[in-house]
Amino acid sequence: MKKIFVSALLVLAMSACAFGAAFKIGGTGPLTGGAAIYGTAAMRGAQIAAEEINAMNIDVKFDLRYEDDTHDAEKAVNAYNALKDWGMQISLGSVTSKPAEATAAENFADRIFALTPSASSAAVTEGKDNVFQMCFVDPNQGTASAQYIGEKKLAKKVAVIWKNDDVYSKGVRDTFVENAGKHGLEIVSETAFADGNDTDFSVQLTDAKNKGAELVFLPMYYQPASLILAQAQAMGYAPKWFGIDGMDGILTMEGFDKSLAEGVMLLTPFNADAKDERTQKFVKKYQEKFGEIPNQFAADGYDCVYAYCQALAQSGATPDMSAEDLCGKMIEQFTTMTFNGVTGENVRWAKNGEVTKDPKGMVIKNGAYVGLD
Amino acid sequence: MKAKTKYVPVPSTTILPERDAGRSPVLECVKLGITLGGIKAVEDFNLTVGRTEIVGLIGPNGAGKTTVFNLLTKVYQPTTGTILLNGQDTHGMDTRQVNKAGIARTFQNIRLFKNLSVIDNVKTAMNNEMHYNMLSAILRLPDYRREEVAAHRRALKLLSIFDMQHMADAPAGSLPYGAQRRLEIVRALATNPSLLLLDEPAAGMNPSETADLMDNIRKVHEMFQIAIVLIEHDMSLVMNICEGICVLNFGHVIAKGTPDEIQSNPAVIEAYLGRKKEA
Amino acid sequence: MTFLNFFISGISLGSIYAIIALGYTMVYGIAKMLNFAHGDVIMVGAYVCFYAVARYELNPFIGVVIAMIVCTLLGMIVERLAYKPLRQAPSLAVLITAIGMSYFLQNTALLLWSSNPKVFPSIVGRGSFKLFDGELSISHITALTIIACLVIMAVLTLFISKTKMGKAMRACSEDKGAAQLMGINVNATISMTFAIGSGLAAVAGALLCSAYPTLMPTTGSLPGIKAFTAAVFGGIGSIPGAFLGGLMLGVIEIFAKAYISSQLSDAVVFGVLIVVLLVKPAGLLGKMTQEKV
Amino acid sequence: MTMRRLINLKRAEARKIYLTYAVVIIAYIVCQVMSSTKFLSSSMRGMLVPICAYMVMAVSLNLVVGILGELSLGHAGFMSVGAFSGVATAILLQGVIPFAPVRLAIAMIVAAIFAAFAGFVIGIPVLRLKGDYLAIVTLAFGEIIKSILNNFYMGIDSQGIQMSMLSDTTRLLPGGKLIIRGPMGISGIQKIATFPAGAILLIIALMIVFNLVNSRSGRAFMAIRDDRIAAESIGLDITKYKMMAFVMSAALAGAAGALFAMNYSTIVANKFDFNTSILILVFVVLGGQGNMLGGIIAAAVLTILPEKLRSFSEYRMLLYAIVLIVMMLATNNAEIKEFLSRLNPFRRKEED
Repeated sequence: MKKIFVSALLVLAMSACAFGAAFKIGGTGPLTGGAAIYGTAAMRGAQIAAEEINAMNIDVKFDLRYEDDTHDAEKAVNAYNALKDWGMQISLGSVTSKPAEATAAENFADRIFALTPSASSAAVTEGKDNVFQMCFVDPNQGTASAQYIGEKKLAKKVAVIWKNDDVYSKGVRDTFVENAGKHGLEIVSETAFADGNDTDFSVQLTDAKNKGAELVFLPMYYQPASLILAQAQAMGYAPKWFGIDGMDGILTMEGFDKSLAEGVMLLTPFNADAKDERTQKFVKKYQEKFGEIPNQFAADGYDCVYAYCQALAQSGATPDMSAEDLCGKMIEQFTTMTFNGVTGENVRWAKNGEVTKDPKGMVIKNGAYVGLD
Repeated sequence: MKAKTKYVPVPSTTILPERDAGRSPVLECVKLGITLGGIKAVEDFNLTVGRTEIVGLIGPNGAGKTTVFNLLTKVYQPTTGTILLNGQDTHGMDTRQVNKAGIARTFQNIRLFKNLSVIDNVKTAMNNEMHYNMLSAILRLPDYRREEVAAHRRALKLLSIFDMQHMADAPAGSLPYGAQRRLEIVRALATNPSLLLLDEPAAGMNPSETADLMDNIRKVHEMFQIAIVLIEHDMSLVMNICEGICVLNFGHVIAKGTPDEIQSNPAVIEAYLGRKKEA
Repeated sequence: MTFLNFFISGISLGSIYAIIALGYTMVYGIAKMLNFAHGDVIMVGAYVCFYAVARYELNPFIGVVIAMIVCTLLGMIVERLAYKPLRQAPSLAVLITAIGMSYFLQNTALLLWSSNPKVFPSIVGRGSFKLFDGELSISHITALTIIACLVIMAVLTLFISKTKMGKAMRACSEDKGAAQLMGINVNATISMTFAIGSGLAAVAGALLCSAYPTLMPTTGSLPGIKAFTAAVFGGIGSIPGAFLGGLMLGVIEIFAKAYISSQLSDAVVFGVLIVVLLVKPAGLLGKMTQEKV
Repeated sequence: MTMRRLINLKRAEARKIYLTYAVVIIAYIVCQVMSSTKFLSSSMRGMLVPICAYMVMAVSLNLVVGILGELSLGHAGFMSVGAFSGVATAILLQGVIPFAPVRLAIAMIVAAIFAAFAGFVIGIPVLRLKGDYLAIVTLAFGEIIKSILNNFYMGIDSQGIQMSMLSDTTRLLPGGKLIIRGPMGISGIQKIATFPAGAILLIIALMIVFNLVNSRSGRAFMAIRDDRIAAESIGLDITKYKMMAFVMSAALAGAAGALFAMNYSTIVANKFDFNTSILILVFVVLGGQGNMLGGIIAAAVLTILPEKLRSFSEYRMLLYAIVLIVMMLATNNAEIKEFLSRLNPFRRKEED
């Protein structure tokens, strides 16, 4: 037992200090439990970025550490404190929204700058000057989706299926429903599901079908979405489908019948099939290392570390600075700089920590994303 | 050795010991019956117990003796008949209410609160005579202290009847068998019953323990002046201690009377004693 | 017709609950323990079946058989290592150990198979029977699940009432001590029960994931709890009860979603469970045992 | 003489009670000193309040499981009711009572009252059932509470408190504030829970439970646990005492929930699910049913353990599961116990 412990510590220590002075950057995310897929992806994206940067011939080096928060606010604060004990100087916040809200409050109190890859609820950044997001904030996704569907005249009658015990789903759904009318959409059916009854969607789909919805809006992650698509096909219901960034990843599920997702539209900042060099390099590396195609969480994690790299280099920060000093420098940088990453070009941040980037409208054709427009 | 009790008829077709004749009986069962799983476990059971009478309930195994106790204490609700306890119909009462009305019992398979100490077993049975509330208990208010002290004293006094005060703090489950049986009787007495039901109090005891038990039952009877009904297979104990005996077989009363009458009753000898002698 | 379609969906969901509940109820009936790891054995069965079918391209039914073998062995190992040493311990200790085992299986699966959801290939394809000009459709998998459920129920009932081993199981469920005195090897009987229960779990896993085809390390835990509820609903320990309870739970859940509120459907399901238990304190088909005084 | 005996009630048991208080107080002092001298890591410091909350939960559930002898699988539901009502109270009082400790105390009391009420309402049907059926119904109620709170909205504006179910139809006036937001729970909570407050709550919980156990009510609880039929035969009102234990336990859980919730800036109903109920049950069973000190220690150990296992990164929760199973085997299997005691070179002579 002791031996294992010591060797585990050694491995950690080696990976940590191989490059001498490095910025200690830490994040929490669900690495075990039902939400492990999101945390693991973000962590891996960040790892690849850190490795790439450390291999580059620049002054900024990272010592990255991720801690498990099992998608729970309490454990996230524990994980955050463990990172603090380790000496974290800048933070990647938490991967999922509710834990991120809890750790963001700690970040604010401790003056440790945070840039969360994917915690998208508005409450994460609300009232905190040093917490920033890499992903769209939920309300914006709802608004953007309603606007997109309305402007492109994709449908008039819309159904919404959302996850009733999920902050992310609820946040997007609220603003979507609120703004739907403005863009000439009529919400004819609105149904929900929750953990524990997220297997059978016949009721939700029947409701949408009977009320004549031409388009079904799915503000949720791709795992339940894949079930919805399969069940709709089985009952012969074929409306237009519209998803948000959480839908990304559906094509990479092992064993997924891609024809089910044919014609699904989604607004997502990341597209693993994009032809630009940056994305292709990242996707290739990720696949080599982990044997999977990265999803949007991985891309967000990857971009976060690069954004830090840029900000730290521009501000001339050094690893011997205190977290508080770095925090000041980072606030200055992030509110002024422009960043180009795999999840978007010309990414900018507002003072309140929200990101501005262009969501890409995508449609799935022949098992691959194709840009809408 | 034993003073013979003289029985006298009272107006309601029953007989009672002479000393209880002027007072209403503590228990009157009229046509009591119960069907369990389609079988009439007890049928047409009539019994009257005088204020201070000691009655034996005997009969072969499976005759329905314990079922009668369960009916009296409302573990089972009778399907037919009435039970009058101190003249009050117990119809619709549950076990707890019957106990409040005056019946206390022991069990064939000892049912003590095994993890509680001996004295706590007794004090638990005094629950209904304590009145302090939860708040007094949590804040240890004066009424808590007063009542607890009183209960403690009385519990010790009751235990001393059976010479058990020295084991007050031992867990009840750790007591030897005989002591557990005695503790059950003490616990029953602590509820201030007017009728005490003892279900095979001497089961598993050796002759000298049985003799002690007999003395103790007499002592209790004299001290508390209550009625006792006991189920027992030990005939010497029954014949010695009981003033009236009721014999059950297959759920029916086959004989009632004084020990002498029962001993000479041909139906009883045939159904019970007789068979036992052959065996 | 919508009503009928909902009913069919309910039956479809319910039959999955039923098949999981059979495993719960059998182990409870004989070993008197709530095996909370049962849901996770289902998950393992589904993964084994997934790998056999999707990765190694075996015939789905061979995949199920392999999964059954693996799960049976797993069930016996788990029983031997974690539950058998606690035969004399208080039942709560065993319950907690079962929960520890559930965590263990989930986390092992996470390490072995990663958290990425896998899409399970249906063992009978995705078609459905169309009735009334396609107004009503019953998917093949629903039909198969119900048939499987009925067959398993019939086989189990026969096994328990006719075979020597089955009789030994019943004896153990009535009174372990007396069974031992009658020369029944109680330990072997209980191990056997776990083996059968776990073998059933593999079938349940394959059917669960064929009907609702995403597979993750946590796939088994929530349906497991629902199925446990179903087993209680029908009267825990009763094999027809598990079947009935499962079906009813599924139908109630779908109807609650459709006609009351999709947001509160779980509250409705559990509310109905409470009402049923108040009216029938031992479940629909359970027997109330009177304590001997 | 009798009085002294009473205070020193059953010497062995009294010793145990005083030992429990002593351990708690000493542990508190040590932690407080270490914390204020920065000797304690952030990680440990961050866990002090939740550990206190879990300890109170363990004590509270022990009253039902260990003392009353009924299995409850929905205890987190009461914690949840307490957390939401407590936090909402604290938010409502924000402007009225500026002194945080008083606000916290009031919030915890309100939380206890709400949870006790929930316990009472649930108790009416639940307590008519027995054994595993009672357990499953408590589980069901835990899930129902979660489901309801996930669909509950509450806000305040100049016209008072507004509530709605399913969707936010509170229609707050401008300047109003939505406090409970359905699945998004409560955000922006002021973190006013402190370690001393947690320690005080734990001591109060222990006093309540110990004093209750050593009273007529406590004896009745244990009598019901040991033999229900005998308890009825001596005139105990089973339902009344079960209800009493259940409500008291729910109230303590509610206070613990409020304490817990106010240590984080956000709280959601999903936190208090079946898994949390089970976790608390694990504390109780591992610590020994009816053994308050054991439950308290188990709560601390099992909360700290996963944090200490962080160095094993992805094997962390796997190890946690193994440790849990091994601990259960070690504390409950006679042979393993014997084996372990032989390994121990400092083995004392047979205990009692």
